[in-house]
Amino acid sequence: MNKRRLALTIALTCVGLLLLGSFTAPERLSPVSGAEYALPMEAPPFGADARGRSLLGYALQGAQIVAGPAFLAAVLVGLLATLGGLLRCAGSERLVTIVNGFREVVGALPRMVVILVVALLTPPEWRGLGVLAVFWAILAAPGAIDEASAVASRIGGANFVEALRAHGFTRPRIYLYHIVALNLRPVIVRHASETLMQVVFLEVALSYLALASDEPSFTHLESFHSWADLLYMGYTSLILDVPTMHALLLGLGLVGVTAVLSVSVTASARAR
Amino acid sequence: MSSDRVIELRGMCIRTKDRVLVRDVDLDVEAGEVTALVGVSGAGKSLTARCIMGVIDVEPGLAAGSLRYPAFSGDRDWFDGYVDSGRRGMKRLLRETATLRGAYFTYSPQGASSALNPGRTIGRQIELALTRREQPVQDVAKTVGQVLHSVGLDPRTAGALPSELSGGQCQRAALAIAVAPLPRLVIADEPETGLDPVLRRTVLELLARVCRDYGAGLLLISHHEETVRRMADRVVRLTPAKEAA
Amino acid sequence: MKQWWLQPMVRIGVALALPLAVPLIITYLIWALPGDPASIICPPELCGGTEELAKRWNLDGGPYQFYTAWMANAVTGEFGNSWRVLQGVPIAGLLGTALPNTVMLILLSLVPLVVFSAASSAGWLSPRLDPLFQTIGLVPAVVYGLVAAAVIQLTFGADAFTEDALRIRLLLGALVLGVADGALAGAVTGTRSLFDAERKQRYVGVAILRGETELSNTLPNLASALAGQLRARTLHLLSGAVIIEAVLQIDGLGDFLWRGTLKQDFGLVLATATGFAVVSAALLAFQGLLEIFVALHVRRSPAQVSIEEAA
Amino acid sequence: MGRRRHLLIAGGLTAAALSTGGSLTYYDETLPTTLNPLYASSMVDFRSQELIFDRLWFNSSINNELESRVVDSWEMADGGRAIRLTLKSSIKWHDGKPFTSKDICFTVQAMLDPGTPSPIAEGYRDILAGCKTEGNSVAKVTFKKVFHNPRQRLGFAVLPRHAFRNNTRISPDLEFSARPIGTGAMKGSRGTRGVVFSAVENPHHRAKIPQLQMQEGNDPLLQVRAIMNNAVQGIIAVSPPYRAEISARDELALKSYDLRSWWFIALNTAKAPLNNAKVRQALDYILDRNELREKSIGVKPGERNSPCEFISGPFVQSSPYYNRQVPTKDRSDMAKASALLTEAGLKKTGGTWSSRGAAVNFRLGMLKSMNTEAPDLLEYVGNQFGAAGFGRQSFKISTDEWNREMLTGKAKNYDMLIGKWSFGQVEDVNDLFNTRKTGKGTRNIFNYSRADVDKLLDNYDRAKTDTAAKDAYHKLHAYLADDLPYLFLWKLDTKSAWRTEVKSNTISPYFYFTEFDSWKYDG
Repeated sequence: MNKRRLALTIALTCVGLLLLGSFTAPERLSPVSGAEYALPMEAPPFGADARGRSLLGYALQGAQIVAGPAFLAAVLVGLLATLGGLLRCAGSERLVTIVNGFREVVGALPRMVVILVVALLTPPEWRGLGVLAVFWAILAAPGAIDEASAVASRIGGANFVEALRAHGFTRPRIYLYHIVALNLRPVIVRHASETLMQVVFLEVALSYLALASDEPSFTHLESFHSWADLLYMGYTSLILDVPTMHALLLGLGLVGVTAVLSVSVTASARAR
Repeated sequence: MSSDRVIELRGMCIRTKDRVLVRDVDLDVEAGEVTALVGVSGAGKSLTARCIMGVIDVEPGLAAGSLRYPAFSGDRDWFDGYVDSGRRGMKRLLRETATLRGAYFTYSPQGASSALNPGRTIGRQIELALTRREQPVQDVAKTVGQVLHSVGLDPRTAGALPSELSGGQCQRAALAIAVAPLPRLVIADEPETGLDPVLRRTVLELLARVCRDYGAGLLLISHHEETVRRMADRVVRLTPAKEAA
Repeated sequence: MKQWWLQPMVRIGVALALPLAVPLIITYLIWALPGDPASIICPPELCGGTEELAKRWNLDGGPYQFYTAWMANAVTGEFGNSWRVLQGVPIAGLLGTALPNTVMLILLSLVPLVVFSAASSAGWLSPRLDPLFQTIGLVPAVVYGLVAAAVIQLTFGADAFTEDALRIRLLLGALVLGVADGALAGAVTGTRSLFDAERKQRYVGVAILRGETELSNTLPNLASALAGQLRARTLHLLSGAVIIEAVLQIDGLGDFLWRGTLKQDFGLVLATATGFAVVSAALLAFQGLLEIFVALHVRRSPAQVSIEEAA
Repeated sequence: MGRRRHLLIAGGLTAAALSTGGSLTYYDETLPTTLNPLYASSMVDFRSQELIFDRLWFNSSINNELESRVVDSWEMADGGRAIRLTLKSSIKWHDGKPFTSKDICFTVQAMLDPGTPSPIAEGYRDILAGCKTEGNSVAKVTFKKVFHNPRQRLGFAVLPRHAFRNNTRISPDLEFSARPIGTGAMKGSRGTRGVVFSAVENPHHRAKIPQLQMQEGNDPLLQVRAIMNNAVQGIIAVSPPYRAEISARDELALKSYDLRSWWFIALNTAKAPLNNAKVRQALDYILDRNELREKSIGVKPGERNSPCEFISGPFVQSSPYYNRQVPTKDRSDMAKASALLTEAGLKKTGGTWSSRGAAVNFRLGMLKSMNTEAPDLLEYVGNQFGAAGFGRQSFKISTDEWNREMLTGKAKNYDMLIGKWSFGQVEDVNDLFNTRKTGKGTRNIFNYSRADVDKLLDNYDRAKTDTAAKDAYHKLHAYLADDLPYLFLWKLDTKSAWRTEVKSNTISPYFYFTEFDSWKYDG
């Protein structure tokens, strides 16, 4: 079993877990008296929190919060990158200049600042990870477009297309197969999967901050629990000797799985 | 210091972990002469040339031999204490001989266009070479101009970057850099490769002439019998070392 | 090497425009959203006296008037007083305390990055350590941050916000910022790959044969690439600083931005966002100027020959 | 773990070493938004201002009598429409300027000025008509109408005229909100991370503690650890889960803090099936308050002087307006409940109640900040209704959203909202139950509207004597306990924790620091 296939399997498993989790997430986590601080072996699979709620519920609800927006952002970045690459091959020099200008301006501000300002300005009824994810994608897009068009120009841009035309390939086949599938794929997939991971991390960071300052999170309903809750629980175990180390491990595990997902997706799309 | 022998290499043996690269190499180079180092490719010509400059970048490296620069340091054996001294020793040797490289003997590479620092103008690179002369140069700009002229380059090329010059111009520039420090010996590593027959001839003649003008010996590394026959005062042949046990 | 000055000039241009552009964009966003600006900035139910606020911010006169008025005040260092986070405290004063703290935090957190990157590119740091850095970087900065904050609170208690405590906060914050979120791993591998690629260039080997050193040849040629990387990393750090300052309760731009966002203190957010714009504008300008310097350095030549003639 | 313990202990020692010199530090829930009494919006704001300002009249925490530190004598005038105040002499503002009747009248005029966008001032606009000075020490305050408790109505903090240059349009972002000038025991100054109070000598105030620092406590458990390390000396609110741990320590004392607040579940009387009184009564029977109290707040069954006592109407039991004839419901009574529901036309099929064929499903909301006082109350309430056969979804609501949506009567899509009301000096519940349309009922969550209720509230408004007022509210209590726009839960005391080195620290209901002069600290 070669590396790429292995990576692909891992990637698909992670994606599957994420989606499965988001679909099977319980609507509410009910306290179970007697199961307080239960360890994984006492309350399988992950143990319970201070009120006896199963940590599995946290994990699933967290997955539901991030899954949609993260994939949305990833797809968005992927599409924009593809577009960039194709336009480059279509021989649009102007695009490159536009993208460069766009990149300079957008890339000049720290992303978190932009995100917070957006969060401030979005009306409460629209507020949610979705909006932030889209903006994050927009912030991540210029880099992706830039790299995609660089790849496109490396393979010869417009000339490449002409050459293949001479071989009698149809334009759609050239653009979709030869350019996107064969050459742009690695770049597009890498950027998409990185964005996916970043959006998950963004959610965790924002929710965690909200928890720390006992304020409502921008990213999800108050009745829902983010993976940040697990990390927060874990933090109390680190510093205040509360027996919730297992929550921290689970939280870090989930973050790790996300990272693995991103890495393996990238690896599986690497050019032969 | 009165001797006009520039290099005296005796019984040098260089090896990697698993095989011997060159063995029992003897090489004498006299000032003002053209010495040719010939041999089939893989015989270790370039390696030997690098070794006499104190650059041994193979492991464990020096296995035997002695190296003297009579015109510079009389009877001192520069390999003394470095035989079988491993990677560390080779590094120390590199540092110790740094002052000689680019001063006592200089190097004129093949395929000069890729061998010149793309981030420095030709003038600047020559200027740096000039700093390694024994007597400090008074009017740098003027001298740079002269050096360029001596290799048949327009002084205006001083402001140009390697990327802005043709292959032939680069080759001349490289030569200029090599002779600028007024060395006792110029080591030219297959200067003719990658040049068409006409240009090859000019470059080689230029090389010989300039070295003569600057009173420097020339160690010519080549596998072109014809070139060697025409130019060399003395020929040293390298044969590939047989596998060591 | 045609028009070598174009790119740096673009950078410097953007740098100059940025502090003007950011508030402009925010302003137009406010007017783009449905509902009247005053009640978007601060819903009447939350602030009280929205109409008072509308007057105070010249919101009645439309975006252009608002923007110009705000800019005119900002130039004179007048940002008004905080409305909801620290009611009645002059925002200018807050920026005065925040900017140095943030800059200090970033500079401190650059130290480990620069040191480790240098070490790795000099070959003193084995690539086998990379996985270690990556694992460290996997833990979100917030986790490290909150642990550090708790230690400080428990240790200093009443004096948790004295100068000494602040210094410790900055140090811990810098440390966290430096290692977490893959900052360190990225920096180390990034710089190393740059240097390795350059070392493989033939001219380096030849330079050694000329008795020159490796670094003196490679460094000038890598300078602009390194500056680009440095800027990217610093922006990444600035972004992370928002989180770290909030968690570690460091009075920095990021923290005020966060609190302003939570409490919808628009004045504070506008000011701090602009503050960030200024910082990253400075970075851009630095990169641009460095590129110009490098280009001129590259063109240095003893013989008086002008670039145009040669090019 | 061992090593970390060492770290904590070491931390404690350093902190002890650092925080000496009679300076006292305490953690409050959050940082105050403002120190300007007109813009106080949270209990944190009120508490901090109590140290800096003198309210014209306040209830003594010892005998609950109305007292004033600044008024020397008073007399009613104009047949009860006005009150003439003679101020104590030689009282000074924190900046040394003399305190005069002009300041009283300035405060009144500032509150009456529509250019002062303050919710609190708005409240006073329905009460006060104006103010005239009669010399430096006498002010005559006139009311809109005759009140049965005129002095109670004058519970506002007095503002310094000179600090506002006599401009009565007081806006919240004036620097006064951060560096106020008062006549209170302590001068307060707002930093980015807390408030520093320092004692100011005055004839009417003699604080024994030279300096007091307020900081934000962050995580509740972290606060507890900090006070155990003597890193701080006080915590305003100790979250229930950690109270046992505190009371087990000799060097710490748990102190009851009566917020004058009672908890409720507001029912959406406009929405079926809750528009049916029988259904509401049924829910009242389903609710097992004892279980809720035990599980969420951790009150053991039969625990004496528990911080949480049940109520049957919109007043705390200690209030004169509380109607003791109306019994509280402590335990659930499912039989009664299902009987009432069947009467109301609901059907129970397969364990779930349905009305007109559709299963009954409740949307529950709770003010997020209450979760620290009563962890997961929302869940437990939901579970009780769930067990009784109702579907439910639960949501926690941020303070901002609560103020924006719930208090303004926009929360039409909720069925139940768990919240609490706190009362300062005047227990006036009119704006909770008055019909909104009339311009009153400004905090009527689900726009509950009953002609009889409005009439009773009006009676209270018109009451010229305490007895008349009591009578009106007793009737109101009885009516609401039957019609149930709210399911009334309990009065819940907050528990503060202080180091035992802090002595004679009387905690006044609601305002907390009213008796700060008597506090001592030998640390």
